[in-house]
Parts: sequence; C-alpha cells; structure tokens
Amino acid sequence: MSVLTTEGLTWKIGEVSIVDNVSIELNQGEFLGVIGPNGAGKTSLFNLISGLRPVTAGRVSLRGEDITGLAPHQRARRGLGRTFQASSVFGALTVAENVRLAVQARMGGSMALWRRASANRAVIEKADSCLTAVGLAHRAEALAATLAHGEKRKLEIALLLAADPAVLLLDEPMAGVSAEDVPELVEVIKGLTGSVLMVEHHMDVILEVADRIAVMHHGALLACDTPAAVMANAVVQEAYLGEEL
Amino acid sequence: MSTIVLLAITGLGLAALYFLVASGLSLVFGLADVLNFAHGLFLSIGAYGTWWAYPHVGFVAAVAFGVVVGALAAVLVELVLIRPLYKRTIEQVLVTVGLSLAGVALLQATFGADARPFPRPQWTQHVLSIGGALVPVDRILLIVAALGVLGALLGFLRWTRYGLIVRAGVENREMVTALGIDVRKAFTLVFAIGGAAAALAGALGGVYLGSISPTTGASLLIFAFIVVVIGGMGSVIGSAVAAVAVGLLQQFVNYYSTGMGDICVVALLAVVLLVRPGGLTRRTA
Amino acid sequence: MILSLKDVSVRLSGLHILQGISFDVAASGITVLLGRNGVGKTTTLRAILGLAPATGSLTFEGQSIAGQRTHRLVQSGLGYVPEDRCVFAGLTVAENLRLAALREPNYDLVFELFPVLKQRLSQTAGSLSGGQQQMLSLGRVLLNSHKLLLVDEPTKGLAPKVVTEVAVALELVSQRVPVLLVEQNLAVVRRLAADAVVLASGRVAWTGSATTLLGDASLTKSLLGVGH
Amino acid sequence: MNALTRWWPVGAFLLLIAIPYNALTNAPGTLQLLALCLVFGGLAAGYDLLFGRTGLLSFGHALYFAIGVYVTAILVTEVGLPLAMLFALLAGTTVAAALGAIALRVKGIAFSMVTLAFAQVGAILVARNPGGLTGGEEGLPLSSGLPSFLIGVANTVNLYWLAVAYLTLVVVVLHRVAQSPTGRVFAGIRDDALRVDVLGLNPYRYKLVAFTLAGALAALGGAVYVLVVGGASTHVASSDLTLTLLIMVVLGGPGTRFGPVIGGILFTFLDHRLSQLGVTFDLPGPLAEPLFILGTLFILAVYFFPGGLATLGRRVTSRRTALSRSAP
Amino acid sequence: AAPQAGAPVKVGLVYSQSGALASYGKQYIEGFKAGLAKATGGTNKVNGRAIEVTEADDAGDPAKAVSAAKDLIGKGAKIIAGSTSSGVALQVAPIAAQNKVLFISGPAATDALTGVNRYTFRSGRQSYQDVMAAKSFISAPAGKNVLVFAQEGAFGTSNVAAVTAVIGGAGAKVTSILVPADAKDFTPFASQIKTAKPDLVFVAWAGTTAAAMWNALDQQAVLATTTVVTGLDQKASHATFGAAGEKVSFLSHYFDGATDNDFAKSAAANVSGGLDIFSPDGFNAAQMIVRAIGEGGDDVEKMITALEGWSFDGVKGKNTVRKDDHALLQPMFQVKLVAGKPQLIKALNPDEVSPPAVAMKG
Ligand SMILES: Nc1ncnc2c1ncn2[C@@H]1O[C@H](COP(=O)(O)OP(=O)(O)OP(=O)(O)O)[C@@H](O)[C@H]1O
Ligand SMILES: Nc1ncnc2c1ncn2[C@@H]1O[C@H](COP(=O)(O)OP(=O)(O)OP(=O)(O)O)[C@@H](O)[C@H]1O
Ligand SMILES: [Mg+2]
Ligand SMILES: [Mg+2]
Repeated sequence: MSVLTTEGLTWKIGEVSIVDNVSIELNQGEFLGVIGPNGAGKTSLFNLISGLRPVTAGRVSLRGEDITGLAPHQRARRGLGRTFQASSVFGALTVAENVRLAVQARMGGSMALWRRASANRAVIEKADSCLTAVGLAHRAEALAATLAHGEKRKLEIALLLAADPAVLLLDEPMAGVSAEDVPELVEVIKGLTGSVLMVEHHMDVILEVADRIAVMHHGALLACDTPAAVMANAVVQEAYLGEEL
Repeated sequence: MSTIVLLAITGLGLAALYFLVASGLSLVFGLADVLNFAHGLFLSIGAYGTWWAYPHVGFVAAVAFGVVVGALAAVLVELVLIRPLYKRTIEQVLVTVGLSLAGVALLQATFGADARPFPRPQWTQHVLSIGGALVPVDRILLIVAALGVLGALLGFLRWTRYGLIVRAGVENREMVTALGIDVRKAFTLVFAIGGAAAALAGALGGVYLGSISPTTGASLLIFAFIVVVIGGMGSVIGSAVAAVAVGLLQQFVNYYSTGMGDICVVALLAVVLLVRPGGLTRRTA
Repeated sequence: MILSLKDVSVRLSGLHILQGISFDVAASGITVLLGRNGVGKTTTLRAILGLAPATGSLTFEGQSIAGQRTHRLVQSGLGYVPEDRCVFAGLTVAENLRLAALREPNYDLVFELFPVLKQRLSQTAGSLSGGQQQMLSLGRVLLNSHKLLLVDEPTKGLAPKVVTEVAVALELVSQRVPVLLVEQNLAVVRRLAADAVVLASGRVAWTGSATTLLGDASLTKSLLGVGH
Repeated sequence: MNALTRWWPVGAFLLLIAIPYNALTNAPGTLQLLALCLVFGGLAAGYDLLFGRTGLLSFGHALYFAIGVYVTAILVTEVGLPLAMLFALLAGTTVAAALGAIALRVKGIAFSMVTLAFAQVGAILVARNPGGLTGGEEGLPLSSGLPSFLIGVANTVNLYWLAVAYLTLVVVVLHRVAQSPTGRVFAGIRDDALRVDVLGLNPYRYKLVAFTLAGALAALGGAVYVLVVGGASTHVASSDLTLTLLIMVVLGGPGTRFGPVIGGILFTFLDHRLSQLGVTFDLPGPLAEPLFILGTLFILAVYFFPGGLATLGRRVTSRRTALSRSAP
Repeated sequence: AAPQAGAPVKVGLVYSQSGALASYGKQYIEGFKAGLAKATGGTNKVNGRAIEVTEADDAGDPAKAVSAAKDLIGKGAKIIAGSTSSGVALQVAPIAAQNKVLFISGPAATDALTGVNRYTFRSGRQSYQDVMAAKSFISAPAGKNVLVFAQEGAFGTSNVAAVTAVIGGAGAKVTSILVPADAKDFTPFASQIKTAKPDLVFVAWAGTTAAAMWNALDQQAVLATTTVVTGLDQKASHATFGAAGEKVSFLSHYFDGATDNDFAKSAAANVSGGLDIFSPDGFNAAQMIVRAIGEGGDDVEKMITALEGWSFDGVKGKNTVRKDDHALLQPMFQVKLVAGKPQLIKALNPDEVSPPAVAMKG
C-alpha cells in the first residue's frame, strides 16, 4: 500500500520545468533513495511535497488524502516530516529545547498559555530519548547555533524523530558528516520507523539502506527501481556516477 | 481642467520631494540593510546647512554646501556609530533611533524649536501658467532634481563595481572581505550617497516648505518610509514609482475629499503589501 | 613551506576551540586537514584568514600575517572557498564571478571546469542547486591566481560524478597553486593529498604524509575512526 | 549567587510595597512619578512579548495603548470607571486581533511598516477629533466620573497601587506565558518561523496570539495610564511612543524576564527627572534637552550593554560556566 | 488657616522649558519675572511674606505637567501657574479643582478653559478674542461670505465655531476648509479657497507648516483677490510670511511696541531681546498672583474672591477678570506687517472683543 503518492508533479519557473511530471509511489515502510545530478530537482521535489512551494501541476497525496493545497504545518500534522539540505535548527534555543519544541508540536497542547511547559514530563522524556538516539545527549544544554556542522545534522534528525512522522523526507542527511560518524548516523536512519524518502549523494549509504532508488535527471524521473537495476542503468552510470575516483 | 493640471504637477512635485528623501533611505536600507531612522536628521542637517550658508554665498553654492555637510554627517555616523555594529542589524536600527531623538533635540538646542524662514531665491517663487494653472517654479525644480538623482543612482548601482560590492556585502559581508575586497569603504560610500540625497531633499524641501524646523526631517521621514516599502526595499526604481503614486494620490484625494490624503496613502500601503508582500518591485522572499 | 602556524589558539564565546595548534603547509601540492565534526577545522581556516580571533603566530611566505585584515590577506594571495559555499544568492552568477575577479581573471579555466556556470550566467545564484553553488564558489577563487588556496569541504553535497570532477579540478589547480584542504571524503583525500594534518580535541593529533596515514589501518582507525 | 538571582524579584516587589510607607518616598510627586514609571515598565514588558520573545518588530504598539487611554477617558463619564476600563480592554484586544490578523500576513520589515501605518491612522484620527470625542491636539482631561479614592493629590498613593497591580499582573502573565508550551513556540518563531511551520505548527496563529495578548496588555496599560495622568493627549498615539517602548526594551534587555520592566522604569524616570535637572543646574544648550541626553545614553547603552542591563549579571555567569565546561 | 506672618508663600510654575513650545515658555517666564518685580516693587514680598517660585518643565506633555503639578501641590504650593499649551492647561485645571488650589493658566488659548472650574483663571487671551478681533476687519458682515481656513483638530474646530457664532451671528455666511496640520502641499486647498470666492478669509493656523501655507495662498493669488485675516504669532515667525506678509491683515494678541504704558516699559526693561507675544501673559500672571496672595494670604477661597471681578492695568492695557467665568477681558490689536515689522493700525478695547460669558462648570 502506498503512503505517499505524487502524480504528475510539476513545478515551473517561467517556461523552465524544474520538476517535470514526477510520479512516485512510496510504499508503507519502504525506504526509497533519491539520487540524481546536482540541480536535478531533488530538493525542489521535496519542497513541493512538503508544501514550501506551490505546485504548477499535479497532485500529492498522503495516505490516500489529497494534500496538494495544504500549508506546510497542515501536512506536518498529517504525519509528514522533513529535514533540510542546509541545516536548519533553532539557533537561539538550546539543543534540548529544539527537540522539546518538535515533540510538543507532535503531541499537541502547544496552545496553552497558562500551563507550565516543564510540567509535561512526557515531552521532556521523549525529547531526551530522541537526543540519546542520535548521540547528542551530552550537548543538550548547548545553544544550537554553536554546534558544529555534523552535530547540527544529528540534531535535525532528532527533530524529525521527535515528530514521529509516518513519512520522512531526508535531504542529504550525510552531507558534511565526518567519516567516523557516518556509520552511527546510518544506524540512526535505519532505525527510523515509517516510510522514508531520502536524497543522498553517498552511494554506499544509499545502497546500504534503500529498498528502491529513484533517479532524477533534468527535473524528470529517469528510473525508479531496485538498487541493482539502477546501478546497472547506463544512463545513471553516465550522468550521475561517472568514473570511480 | 486647470485644476487637474495643477494637482497633477504639484502632486509630482510632492512625489519628487518624497523620492529625494526615500531614495537615500532605500539605498541604505536595501543595500546596507540598515533601516535608518536618522535619515531625517541628515535631511535637517542639509537644510540647516543651506540655510546657514545662503547669506554668505549664492543659492546654488549654498545648496552644494548643504549637500556636502549632509554627506559628511552621514559618513561620520557610519564611521563612528554604524560601523562598529556591523552584523548586528537590530542594534544598528536602534542606534539610528537613538540618534534621531538626540539629533532633533540637538538641532532644537542649536537653532531653537521654532520654524526658521528658509531663503528662497526670487526665481523659485515665480509661477508659470500651464494649462490655466498657476504652477510654482519650485515644483519644477524639485522634479528636475529628482530625475537627476534617479539617473545618477541607477548608474551607480548598475555600472560601477561599488554597486556590485554593496549588493553582495548586504548578503554576506564577511564573504566579500574573503574575496579580497575592502567592504567597509563601500558601505561608507553608500552612507555618503544616502546622506547627500537626504541633504539635497532638505535643501530643496526648505525652498518648498518655506521654512525649516528641527522636526521637518522626521515629518517627511514617515512618508519616505511608506514610499520605500511600497516600492520594495532597496529598489531605487520602485521608490520612484511609489513616490509618484503616493504624491499624486495624496494631492488628488486631499483636494476632492479634504484632508483624507494621508489616510489613503496608508491604505495604499496596506493594500500593496497584502497583495505583493515584497512591495511593487521585489519578489516575495 | 608557504604557510606556518605556531601555537595558534582560538576562543569563541568563551569556548577554547583551538588550543595551540602548530603545523606547516607545503609550498606545493595539497595538504589535507582532517578530523571529526566540530574539532575546529573550519575554525582553523577562518583563523588563518583573520575571520576568527586568534592568538599565536601565523606566517605566510615568511611574513607574519597575524592581525592583518582579511581583504589584504586575500589580495596578497590567499584564496578561500568556504564550507557552506556563501555564494551571493541575490546576485547573478555573472555578478558573483565579476565581484570575485581581482586582477587578470581567468574565466576560460572556470568555464572549462564548470560549463554549467556558463549556461546559467544570468540566473541568480540563490536559485542554483546545491552542487551548482559549490561549483560557483570554487569557480570564484579559480578566477584569480592565488598563492595558496584554503578550501573547506568542496565535495560536500555533490553528486558522485561531480565529486570526481571537482577532485580532478583540484588536482589540476594544485599543480599550480598549493592548497590547504578540509575534506571528509577519504577517497578524495587518497587521490589528492600529499600531506595530512589530523586535529583532535582542539590540538594537532598527527602530521605526516597522507599515504602513510591512509595506508596504516590502525592509524586511520585511531585517528579517523574508520577501517577495521 | 543563585539565591540572589532567585530572590531579588521578591525583594524588589517588597520594596515597591514599602515605598508608600516611609516618609522619604511618600510624597505625592514621588508616588506620581513612580506610578508612571511602573506603568511604562509594564507596557515595555508587554511590548517585549512581541519584540524580545516572538521576534515581531511592531512599530504600532502605541495604537493599542492609545485605545486603552481614549476609550477609558471617553466612557468613564458615561458608564463609570470599571465598565470603562473593561470596554477599553475589550476594544484594545479586538482591534489588536483584527489588525494583527491583517498585518501578520506579511513578514519582516513589511510587517513593521504595516503596523506603523495602522498606528499612523490611529494617530491621525485622534488628532482630528472626530465628533469631538478625542479633544484633538488639546487632549481629553478626566474631570468627572472618577471614584473619589482616585481624586486629589492626597490619593496619589491609590494611583500608585493601581500601577503596582498593573505591573504585577503583566509580569506574572508574561512569566507564565514564557514558561508555557506556547512560549516555547514563540521562541521557535523568533528564531525561524518557517521551521516551526514544518514541525506542524501554524506560526501565524501563534503570532496572532502574541500580538493580541500584547495588544490587550497595552490597552489595559492605557486604562491605568489615563487614570494616573488624569487625561489623554495625542502623544499616546504617536509613533514616537512605540519608539520609546523599543528603547526601553532594548535598554533593559529584550527577551529577559525583568529587563524590559527595568528599562521602562529607568527611561521614564530619567525622562521626567532630566528636564528638572536641566532647569535646576541651568545646563547649557543640548544638555538641557532631556531627549538629547536620553538618546545619547541609549546609543551608549547599545554599545556597552548589548543585551541590555538585565544581562549584565548573566554575562559574567555565562562566561564562568563556559570556561568550566571547556576545562577537561 | 490664618496666614503665618513671615512664612513664604509657595507658587509653582509649570510651563514648557524644553520641547516644541520652549520659546513661548521663555517669553512667559521672562514676562512673569518682570511682572513679579513690578508688582512687588522689586521685593518679591507681599505683606511681608516672600513669594517662593518653583519652576517645572512640562516639555509640552500633559503627563509631565500633571506630575509636576501634583509634586508642587504635595509640597504645599497653593498656586499653580504656567501652561504654555492648551492640552496641558486642560489637564492641569481639574487637578487644581480636585486639590482646591488656584490655577492661573498662561498662553494656552483654548476657549474650553474659560469657566472650566472656580479655581481656574487665565492670564492670557482666548481664541474667541482672536475671532472678535478678526471681525473688526469687516465693517458690515451681513450677507458677506466668510471662509475659515484652519487646521483640523480642536483648535481649528473651535475657531470655526467661534467665527460661525460671532461673524455668522452678525449675518455673514460662514464656510470652512479644515486641513491636516502636517499637510505638505497647500496648493489644492489654496485653489479651493480661490474657487469659493469669499469676501473674507480667516486663517487659524499655528505650527511649522505656516510658511508653506502662506506661500501657497500667495502663489494661487488668494491674498491678492480677497481680504485675509489671521493672528500674528511671535516675532520669530514674522519673516516666514515673506512677501505674503504685506497682503494680510493681522490681529494681534501682543507684539513688541503695541503699547507704551508704564507696565510695558518696566517689562521691556527686564526682558532680554524685547517683548513678544506671550510676555504679557507672564506679566499678568505675576500681577494676579500678587493680588491673590495680598488679599487671600493662604486661603484659596479668599484668593478666588479677590481675583473675581478684579480690574488691573497691565502691559496690554486694562484687564478685567470676569466674575462669571474667569475670562480675562483685555484689549486686542489690528496690525499690518511692513517689511517684516508689525505696525499698529488700531487697538481694540476690551468690550469690542469680549467673549460671550459661559456658565461655570465646576
Ligand atoms: N561562533 C561560535 N561560538 C561558539 N562556538 C562555536 C562558534 N563557531 C563554532 N563553534 C564551535 O567550535 C567548534 C569547532 O567548529 P568548526 O566549525 O571549526 O568545526 P569543523 O571541524 O569545521 O566541523 P565540521 O566538520 O562539522 O565542519 C564546534 O564545537 C562548534 O560548536
Ligand atoms: N527559486 C528558483 N528560481 C530559479 N531556479 C531555481 C529555483 N529553485 C531551484 N532552481 C533551479 O532548479 C534546479 C533544481 O534545483 P534543486 O535544488 O532542486 O536541485 P537538487 O537536485 O536538490 O540539487 P543538489 O543535489 O545540488 O542539491 C536547479 O537548476 C536550480 O538552479
Ligand atoms: Mg538539493
Ligand atoms: Mg567545518
């Protein structure tokens, strides 16, 4: 059964199609990798799915419901979560508060002016467990702005874990993560429950976690198949992978 | 008919005055990212400078003097107050707010709170009969000056390397430095240009209003803000278009429904921003 | 050796990020700076450029450069490709390049390496994809003939094919100009680097030849945490 | 150190209570000035809910304050004081909710300008004296309809209590809000509203809540202010007033619990006392202009206490913890 | 309470020392000091009791004025005087009544102050007197078209009301154009006036935009084609009329040289830079205070009785405190500007310009 479907999704700027008639089905519990050359439109596709950009044509549906016209927060409420290619965390809040905010957004009860946030143990405990899961517990009291790049990436994953979404969009979670930390982060990502759509340029990571791989090229979907089939595809070899270093 | 002509030309005169104030504001605001509340002060300095020099030299030289003084004041403000706060945009705005309060008080202490008659050469006081309307020459003078400033600014931004540096510096000052460019000079230059434009507005505005007082700058500033925002921050062309819209609207509405002009301008601002949040010329971003 | 750091320390918001590091950058080839996230690699490059407040001695071509203003350093031959690209989003590609051009810019080289930039000259840099921005950022310094390039994670976020292209480009560049490179992709390091410096908890943990480092499984395991 | 930071607000509160009970400070002039200071302390704190806590730079806060002032002044003779204050609060809240709903559709400087523009309309209306309601530039004195315990110099102390009550209310409300789940969302919005959106919360709703609450607090402040001063004048609707609030907040420390209160009190006190100083010592030129001194002080404060007076103590502590953490 | 012999009497002066009206404040205080010296024969004492004057700045802000007044009253002042602006005067007046102290308002011209309460008096003129003086410029009002050109707000509306009552009451047809005080361009309004072709235009304008406004009236040939009357402001403003000045008929509250009596001479001797429009207000206030203390000692009720109905000679000539509503009946002047200098055409005696009596409100 598919949890996320795009049908003929298109985004144009002027006459140029940045995302061109993309139809994808993400199945329940599936891990779908998205690869493609720089500028292929992967991030743009995520932006359309998460509602940050209005679509030019096509539909997005989440668990059978058409969400094409909804605002980002409405999609998030229905169980769609995402990370950003460039780290985006709440810099002026501590790491712990970052995650608590995300947990709270998920659990509800945010519109409560007269309640003490600290009284909600459930939120705090959930947040702590998310931080532990990504290995950031020791940085809980640091301001997020002072984290190094790799730590910010982990925090982003923690924010996503907190929201417990049914469908996750990960935009290059491994970019800039030091080699030492990659295996750890891969474990975190493998441990995600839910269906995942992940853009990543690290082929070894993709091959390790993905059930299927979608390939984008010039905004269009070039192929969407098993890893083995995709790796064997001549166009993918030529346009994306190039020669080994 | 003659009424329409009169309203249109004087409305454009008003627009020219707004543009002169707004252009410098927009330049500094859009490019150096500082919402400069002290801009009105530069205007007053230009006006008082001209007023002071006029008895000693001719009108043109006095205006030139006022413009130079205004530019110098802006440079001084940039060097002493704004520069040490780079990257701290909110604080920069706050400093200019403090400066605008202190500056008006300083002018008041120096020149008195009362309006001073502004020197007006005889020729600016003549009226031309155009289409049956008696159009004062000073309006035409303002329109010509505004067109000149518009052309000069566009040229600066489009064709000079400084224009480029300034536009890049707004986004990431540090990176401009890391490309081997002394970005501080460029920002000082922008302030100087903004100050000069404000001072010119002060000098010609003095002729237009017939008198200056310490609060003249502040009273023009609020409309200049509106013009800048309607036009799209940082866009000089946008400011020009917005100034014309605001000036004409105010003039016509004031005539046909006495005194509702200001409220209409505010309504225009609200409508423009709600329809195009980035102003007339800017993309929504 | 073209650049030399002696006992360089950096404090940021009260944190002692670099605690007295010393190493040299050879006058030719690529010296790679390694270490896990947050160890201070970026901070080291910024300190060299005068963008982070540093104490200690910094020598470039035999002259002390401590305390010099960044733009002067760049004019005197240091080129910088920052970690998060820092292209000017509101300027077009052409304007980004024009801005960076100092004396006698070599546009041909840049367009040869990154033809896509030539196609997108009039597009604003902010609307380029992440990888395209990275190319622009590299292209900007390659325009000028610098004496040393400081390059921070240039292959981050690039498609495998482009990673190869960038590596090849850097290799070409390094034949003319020495490079101090921060890189996480060990395949790239293996291909390019002559010397390696490894940072750990604010100090230099190891210096030596890159081949030695990557050839020794126990060293890579203990210093970089990879291998078996 | 810890005990001090925890207990000083209680100490300060006790001090406020003690002021009318000793001969030194129990003079009508002093109490009157202090009452004004406290009202502005509360107002600044309410403004900080927008500026310091939610990151919304409104240039039109004076409007909601002015609504509180004028509605109370106009209605007090008709319906009596309690009802007049209630209507003032309702009017301020409603208008803030309505205009906020429009203004918050745009972001950043555009938002600032729309609020400025709305407030400008308010200022124009007040100055025009529509239907003889506001008294135009001559203002609207409160001459009848007041309960007797608020009338006369001897009863200034009751105005003072009113101001203390207002300030306490504002501080308590804001403290609760800052500690609440909603306060956490405000902090998130201040940082990055788009990110909050993607987390599944609608930033617009939360901003509107902050805006309306701040408007309500300002309107209530206006109702108290008009009683303390004994009349309304156009100044309360001017954009200058919002700028002054901004200055108070920054002086004290935006986003801190007591900073804006301290800033408001200090600024108002100086504003009133400096001109007296100028007269007493016959100071030359600009030094006799309170605004000159205040503007200059403010600029110096921006330089030398970034983060405001309230963070002076904290900066010392944060340095200490930072050092101890990097030690091992 | 019986006056204690020898104890000083406290008087509080709350007026603008800083802010937009600072120069009016300066004229007032200099006039006051000269008046006090004159009325006490240079001793500053009445019945052997020193007059202890405390000054406070209100910066034109009623909130500050109220604070200062409460402070002074709290410290024992029985008399408050000053009020440079109408807004301040209107808010200080109720404070005086609530605390049962005497309030002698200064330059504030609003008619609303007359009869506002028993404790409030005024030492200057009110708008109505200006309008009465304006009326003196038309010989036969019946059937004439009179247009009031004024700034929007309380000041403008009360002028329109006064003109409608005074000149309209005498048979003229009164219309009005009200304009925002901070308008930038007055050309449209000037052109509206021209189209209306009135026989007389009464301009009620104060503030910094006056020069632009006059310039527009002149350029659109309003001044050349009809009689325009307005009030003459302080000296510093005379030059702002420019060429237009000679085409306008002025009414004047006071100007340097309007009178040449003993009081004016003694005032001029004590005031730097010559007398100005509000010098008499300060001078009168001092005279009234000396009278109040002399007759009433510390008893405010007695002070009121002493002032009500009292006539005295002052800088402007003969002044009378009307018993019913505490209006100060006084002469006004018709003036023309010649080369930027005011010249007296005619002094109007107090009866010709006396405002209608109103009932005492409180
Ligand atoms: N402005 C700052 N204030 C406080 N701490 C900072 C600041 N900037 C960076 N840091 C801290 O300094 C440390 C080193 O950061 P730096 O960016 O140099 O690491 P890096 O080695 O480049 O990491 P990465 O591989 O993730 O890019 C990190 O722990 C980071 O949290
Ligand atoms: N707002 C925009 N205006 C114009 N062009 C845009 C805009 N946003 C994206 N583009 C263009 O759309 C294309 C796709 O961009 P996108 O960011 O989706 O690529 P990507 O596949 O995520 O690449 P990368 O792997 O480098 O991150 C690029 O060529 C980019 O220049
Ligand atoms: Mg991308
Ligand atoms: Mg780094």
